Amino acid sequence: MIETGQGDHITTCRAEILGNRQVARNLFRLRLALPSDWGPAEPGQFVNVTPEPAWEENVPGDAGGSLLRRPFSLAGVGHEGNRTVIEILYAVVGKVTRQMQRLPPRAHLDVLGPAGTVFPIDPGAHSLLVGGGRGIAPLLYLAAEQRRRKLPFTLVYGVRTAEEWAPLGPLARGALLTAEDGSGGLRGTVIDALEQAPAESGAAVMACGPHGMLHAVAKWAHERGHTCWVSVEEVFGCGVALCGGCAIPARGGDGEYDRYLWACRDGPVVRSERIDWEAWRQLGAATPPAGP
Amino acid sequence: MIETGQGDHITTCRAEILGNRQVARNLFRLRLALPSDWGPAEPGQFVNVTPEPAWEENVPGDAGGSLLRRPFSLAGVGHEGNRTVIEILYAVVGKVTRQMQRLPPRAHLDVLGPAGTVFPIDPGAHSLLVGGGRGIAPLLYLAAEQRRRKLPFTLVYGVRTAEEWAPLGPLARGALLTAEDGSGGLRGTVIDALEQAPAESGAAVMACGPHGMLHAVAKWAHERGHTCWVSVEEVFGCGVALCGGCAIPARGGDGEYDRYLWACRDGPVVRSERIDWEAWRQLGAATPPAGP
Amino acid sequence: MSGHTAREVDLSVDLGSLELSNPVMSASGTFGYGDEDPELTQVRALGALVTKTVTLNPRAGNPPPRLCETPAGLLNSIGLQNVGIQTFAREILPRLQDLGPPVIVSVGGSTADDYARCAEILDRVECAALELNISCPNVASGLEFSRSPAEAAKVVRGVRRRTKRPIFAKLSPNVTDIVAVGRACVEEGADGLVAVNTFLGMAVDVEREQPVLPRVVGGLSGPAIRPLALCRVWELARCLPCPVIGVGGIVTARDALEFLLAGARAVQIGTANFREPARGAKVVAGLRTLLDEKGVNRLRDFVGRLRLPPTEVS
Amino acid sequence: MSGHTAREVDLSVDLGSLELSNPVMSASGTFGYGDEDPELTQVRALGALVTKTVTLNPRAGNPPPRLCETPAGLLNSIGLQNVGIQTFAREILPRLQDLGPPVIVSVGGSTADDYARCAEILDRVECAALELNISCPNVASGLEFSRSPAEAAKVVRGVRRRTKRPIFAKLSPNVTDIVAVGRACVEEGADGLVAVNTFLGMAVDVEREQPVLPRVVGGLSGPAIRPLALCRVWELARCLPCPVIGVGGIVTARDALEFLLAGARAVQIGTANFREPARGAKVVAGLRTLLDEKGVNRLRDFVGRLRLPPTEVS
Ligand SMILES: Cc1cc2nc3c(=O)[nH]c(=O)nc-3n(C[C@H](O)[C@H](O)[C@H](O)COP(=O)(O)OP(=O)(O)OC[C@H]3O[C@@H](n4cnc5c(N)ncnc54)[C@H](O)[C@@H]3O)c2cc1C
Ligand SMILES: Cc1cc2nc3c(=O)[nH]c(=O)nc-3n(C[C@H](O)[C@H](O)[C@H](O)COP(=O)(O)OP(=O)(O)OC[C@H]3O[C@@H](n4cnc5c(N)ncnc54)[C@H](O)[C@@H]3O)c2cc1C
Ligand SMILES: Cc1cc2nc3c(=O)[nH]c(=O)nc-3n(C[C@H](O)[C@H](O)[C@H](O)COP(=O)(O)O)c2cc1C
Ligand SMILES: Cc1cc2nc3c(=O)[nH]c(=O)nc-3n(C[C@H](O)[C@H](O)[C@H](O)COP(=O)(O)O)c2cc1C
Ligand code: FES
Ligand code: FES
Repeated sequence: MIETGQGDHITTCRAEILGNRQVARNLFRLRLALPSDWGPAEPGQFVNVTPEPAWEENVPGDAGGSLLRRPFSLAGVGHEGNRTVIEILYAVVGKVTRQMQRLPPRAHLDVLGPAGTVFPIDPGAHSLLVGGGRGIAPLLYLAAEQRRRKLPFTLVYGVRTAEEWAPLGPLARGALLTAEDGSGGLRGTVIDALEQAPAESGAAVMACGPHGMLHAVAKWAHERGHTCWVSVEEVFGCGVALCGGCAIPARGGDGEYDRYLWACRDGPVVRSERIDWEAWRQLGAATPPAGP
Repeated sequence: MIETGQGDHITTCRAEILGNRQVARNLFRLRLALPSDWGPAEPGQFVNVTPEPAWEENVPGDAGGSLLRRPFSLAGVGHEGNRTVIEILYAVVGKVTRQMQRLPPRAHLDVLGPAGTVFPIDPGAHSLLVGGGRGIAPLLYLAAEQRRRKLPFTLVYGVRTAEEWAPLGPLARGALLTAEDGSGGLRGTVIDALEQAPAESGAAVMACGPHGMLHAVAKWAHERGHTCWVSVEEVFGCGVALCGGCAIPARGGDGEYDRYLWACRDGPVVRSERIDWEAWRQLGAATPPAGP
Repeated sequence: MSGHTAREVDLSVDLGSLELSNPVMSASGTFGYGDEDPELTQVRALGALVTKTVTLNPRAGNPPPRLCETPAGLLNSIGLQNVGIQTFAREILPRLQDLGPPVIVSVGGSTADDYARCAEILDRVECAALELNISCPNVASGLEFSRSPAEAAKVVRGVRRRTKRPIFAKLSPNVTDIVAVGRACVEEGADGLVAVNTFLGMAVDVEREQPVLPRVVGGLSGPAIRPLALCRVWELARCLPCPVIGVGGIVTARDALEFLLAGARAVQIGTANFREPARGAKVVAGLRTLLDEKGVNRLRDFVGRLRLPPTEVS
Repeated sequence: MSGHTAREVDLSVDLGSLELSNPVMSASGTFGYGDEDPELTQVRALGALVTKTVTLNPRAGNPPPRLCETPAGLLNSIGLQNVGIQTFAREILPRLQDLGPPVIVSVGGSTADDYARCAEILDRVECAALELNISCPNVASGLEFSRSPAEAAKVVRGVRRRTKRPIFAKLSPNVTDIVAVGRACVEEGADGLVAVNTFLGMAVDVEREQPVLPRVVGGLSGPAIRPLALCRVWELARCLPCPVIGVGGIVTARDALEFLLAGARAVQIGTANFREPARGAKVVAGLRTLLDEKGVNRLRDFVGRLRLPPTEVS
């Protein structure tokens, strides 16, 4: 299996908004144009963005509306003409996502990235890609990539209620959809869906979603001896290993210094065994409430 | 002569932008629609505005880009359909005016007002209305009002260079225009123009502009025994006498407490004799540099 | 958000013997004397009105410019411009009584005796309580009282002797140990503490190469200082038994809840009034809604109910 | 703004015996150890590099969440997560030497002896200077050293005995009298002072009714604190003869000029790096332009040239 690695060409640049549309209940798709030599990016990586105008010299004391950038997983990367086009899927949960929602096409967004670790791709395995809520974002990119490379996978996508499903396009085929309230697809959680996954699948499980779901998926995989990789979230300061703000309780390190992973550098994609799920839960893992 | 008084129905409300266009070098005209029962407003009064979204409950920690409102003289007030339409002329000098410049029609601006004292109107006098740079704003309103009421006046308008002249429309007739660099009109300052004002004029002088100009006009009027009213500027906190931030060194008060006027409550229009011009100059009167 | 209006929530709180119908007050110096345009400020909705600081003799205040906006903050150097206690007590205070809310008079001074004499004068007229501004950074010796427990104690002691009214001491955050100063005030009979006054700050006009404020330093207020003020309030509420009134950067009802959870019995709205003169009234309305959504019927049950982490990991 | 590039301005400054090609440094803890993605951070453009604080033994740091954005500010509770001085000196420090700028190692500790032992270890390896972090609010006893002149003196004294390298003491703003603490450091041989570390602050999660940070309080940084930091720097520069390095909320070259005018000999960029990792480099470029516009040829002539008002009116 290919190990996770770090993309090594991170830049900050001004992206032009190509589209910004609602695709499901409280879920928006943002398409951004970047220079053609941006990246390369891989599934699992994220961008760290700010809608604020650049801090110009000479602007007296202007701190802008939000101080920090906000991280979003890449939900897709492609090329159009001589530009790189990236996609993110975002839920409106607070200050910056509220600002993002109001950005019209042609407006700009400052993008730092691509950053973080990637989902490993094991050409030999039928992988299970599991997304919960807005956690579907990086898995859409991964699934598209696997599809392009004709590698077998099953996409599992759980939401609370059917209105929250983002459209999956060609990826819908063979996908296992669940809604907790039974308003569509399977009634239940992604764990219920996993039970129905093809028998040959599962050697590798890739998941992204709320803390509780990730923990459950990790347990499910562990009990079956599958390798599980999860994409985790914490509050980010910088996204590029400058601040030490994105700590996640870790297991299996060798010594005091290793009690925490840095989600932006050691992640966002990490092996589920590396995480001390219980400690993290007690601290009240930062995953924001999925609703607005 | 009618004494200056305070408008007594100040409200805060959300105004819709009808137009926002450049009218001269670094001078913009903003037209705003307000409810029909807004005001009543009179020449000399100002509005205190903010382009920030309303502070909503539940917005975590959102302080917005600018904390305080910014004051602007009314440059005109009228009615269109069932709305009151007000006009302001603004120069881009800093953070908020830069934001204002970017506001498209249909966007909103929060308006507090009308506030402050008014230019007195003496039906018996041929008044001199003297505007320097962006200080022309309140005098446009005053001149239009005098014109409507068929009261005699002469408008004097000085700038540094001809490109800075705001168009005067019907008020241009009989106006005395000066440009310091001789690029149009009279070469020189408003004082040079005042020397050429009609002989019968001057019983009342109304002025607005940079500190140095106001002081010179006040002296000119004083030497001739004319009454002089000036519209003054200081940094405002609230605009409605809550903060005490807008102090201007005063003369002729009776006691310690009266050493300062409050520009938002005792002004912006005050009799020139009330001001301790020299003390104010030494402090570096706040009038911002006219350029950007 | 629940659709129905939430009138039932009991917002009343007590500050020792002083009962308030709700916990939201104006902050001294940010609301005029209290009677500027009552319709615009909706002063009637407030739990209490705190006047601008009044001193024994009239004061002219500081030269302009007195204000400078900073990121999410405001630097001020007003310098306690006021008409003096005599004129205030005779001409202004009576008017304030008609506005509705109980009136808390903020008192300042240059010596402990100044405070005591003001208290004496106020004891002969109508008012709900005294707030002792021992923490103004904008007058000579203004801060000194609140920067040492002994000096603070002296002021409170003098005032306590002259009045039976509730006394609240307003503390400076510009100290190493605010709890020590607060404790000294309480031991001398202060009925409660107000935290905080402004933070010492400064701005430079880079073009003119001179300080923006003629007195060089001023006091910082506004949302920028909210996390700092909240921290001081929490420390005081945790360590001392008396009511604490929280102030510093509060704009919304949510902000107010942060302070109330941390143990503040009431809050004050300052700089936010400058953008929205009726901010206080909006915070009162917002508190009703938010507490109702939380299923809280009585604010009293809510104050200080912050849950601390099981173990403070170092 | 002048059109031509302004390469001629001499930005060099000296901090005692340490000469810098320009006055802009990274602030400790906001730039990793200094070698994270040198291309992204443009570390080479900096006048000096300050490492994150290193302690005698490795430290895990504090539990998450460690950050909370506030109005124009950032509350942090990192807790000095670091690999420990041994690993640092052996594995990381050598790498840093290749980056270009002189390397200033920030040292932390729980006892005065911790600092001294770190200094001893660093004296045997290559580095330009030591910055003593005696002001971290996020570790047990972190603040204590900088909250009393005597404690601060003890740390500096111990370190002074073990190293000939320049020592800069980084001060806490959470004190009544920062000049007293600074003076104590200078008297024990500190070559300069860094002001300021973060301000004690707090945030409450209103939904969960618990503090946002597990350790309850954290340190506030960012533009929100700029006026406060500037004020402390001015006080120190005015009262003490040694170089002062200004830090707190600096984002633009204009902000840096405020500190330099107020007497700072150099500045550090902290939180601003999080939005723009190359902020420091941009400040360096901006300083060139702004000083050129002012007709300043040598930054040295500019430092501290703030004109004070003729009479400080009270
Ligand atoms: C690596 C990574 C990838 C992510 N990918 C996506 C994505 O593809 N789509 C998506 O909608 N969201 C994603 N998120 C979460 C997203 O970053 C937050 O929703 C966003 O930062 C909220 O910003 P805000 O200003 O709107 O909310 P705020 O006003 O900042 O906060 C609102 C709530 O969100 C919490 N929060 C704030 N920042 C973060 C953060 N960085 N991580 C977790 N919680 C946070 C706060 O504690 C608060 O409860 C990702 C987060 C990380 C770390
Ligand atoms: C009663 C009154 C009427 C005014 N009418 C007009 C008008 O009709 N047209 C117009 O263009 N301008 C007018 N002004 C000035 C206008 O308020 C300022 O230009 C504006 O506040 C600048 O805001 P900013 O955020 O763009 O600049 P900032 O970034 O806040 O500051 C830029 C510069 O302007 C100075 N400044 C800031 N606020 C004020 C203030 N309130 N008064 C004076 N100087 C200030 C600052 O010290 C700084 O030098 C008026 C001011 C007052 C007090
Ligand atoms: C313009 C201004 C004037 C003030 N005047 C006083 C005063 O007279 N007396 C006083 O005790 N506090 C005064 N303060 C401090 C406020 O009452 C309050 O403690 C501080 O501003 C913090 O609250 P805020 O952030 O909500 O403004 C003043 C504050 C401002 C901004
Ligand atoms: C996330 C973070 C981590 C920090 N870590 C350290 C540290 O390890 N040692 C230290 O002396 N200061 C540390 N600081 C303080 C900064 O060096 C600086 O003094 C402070 O942030 C103010 O500057 P700023 O407003 O530019 O960020 C840290 C600050 C932040 C925001
Ligand atoms: S977000 Fe700054 S180190 Fe990870
Ligand atoms: S601007 Fe607040 S009193 Fe005049």
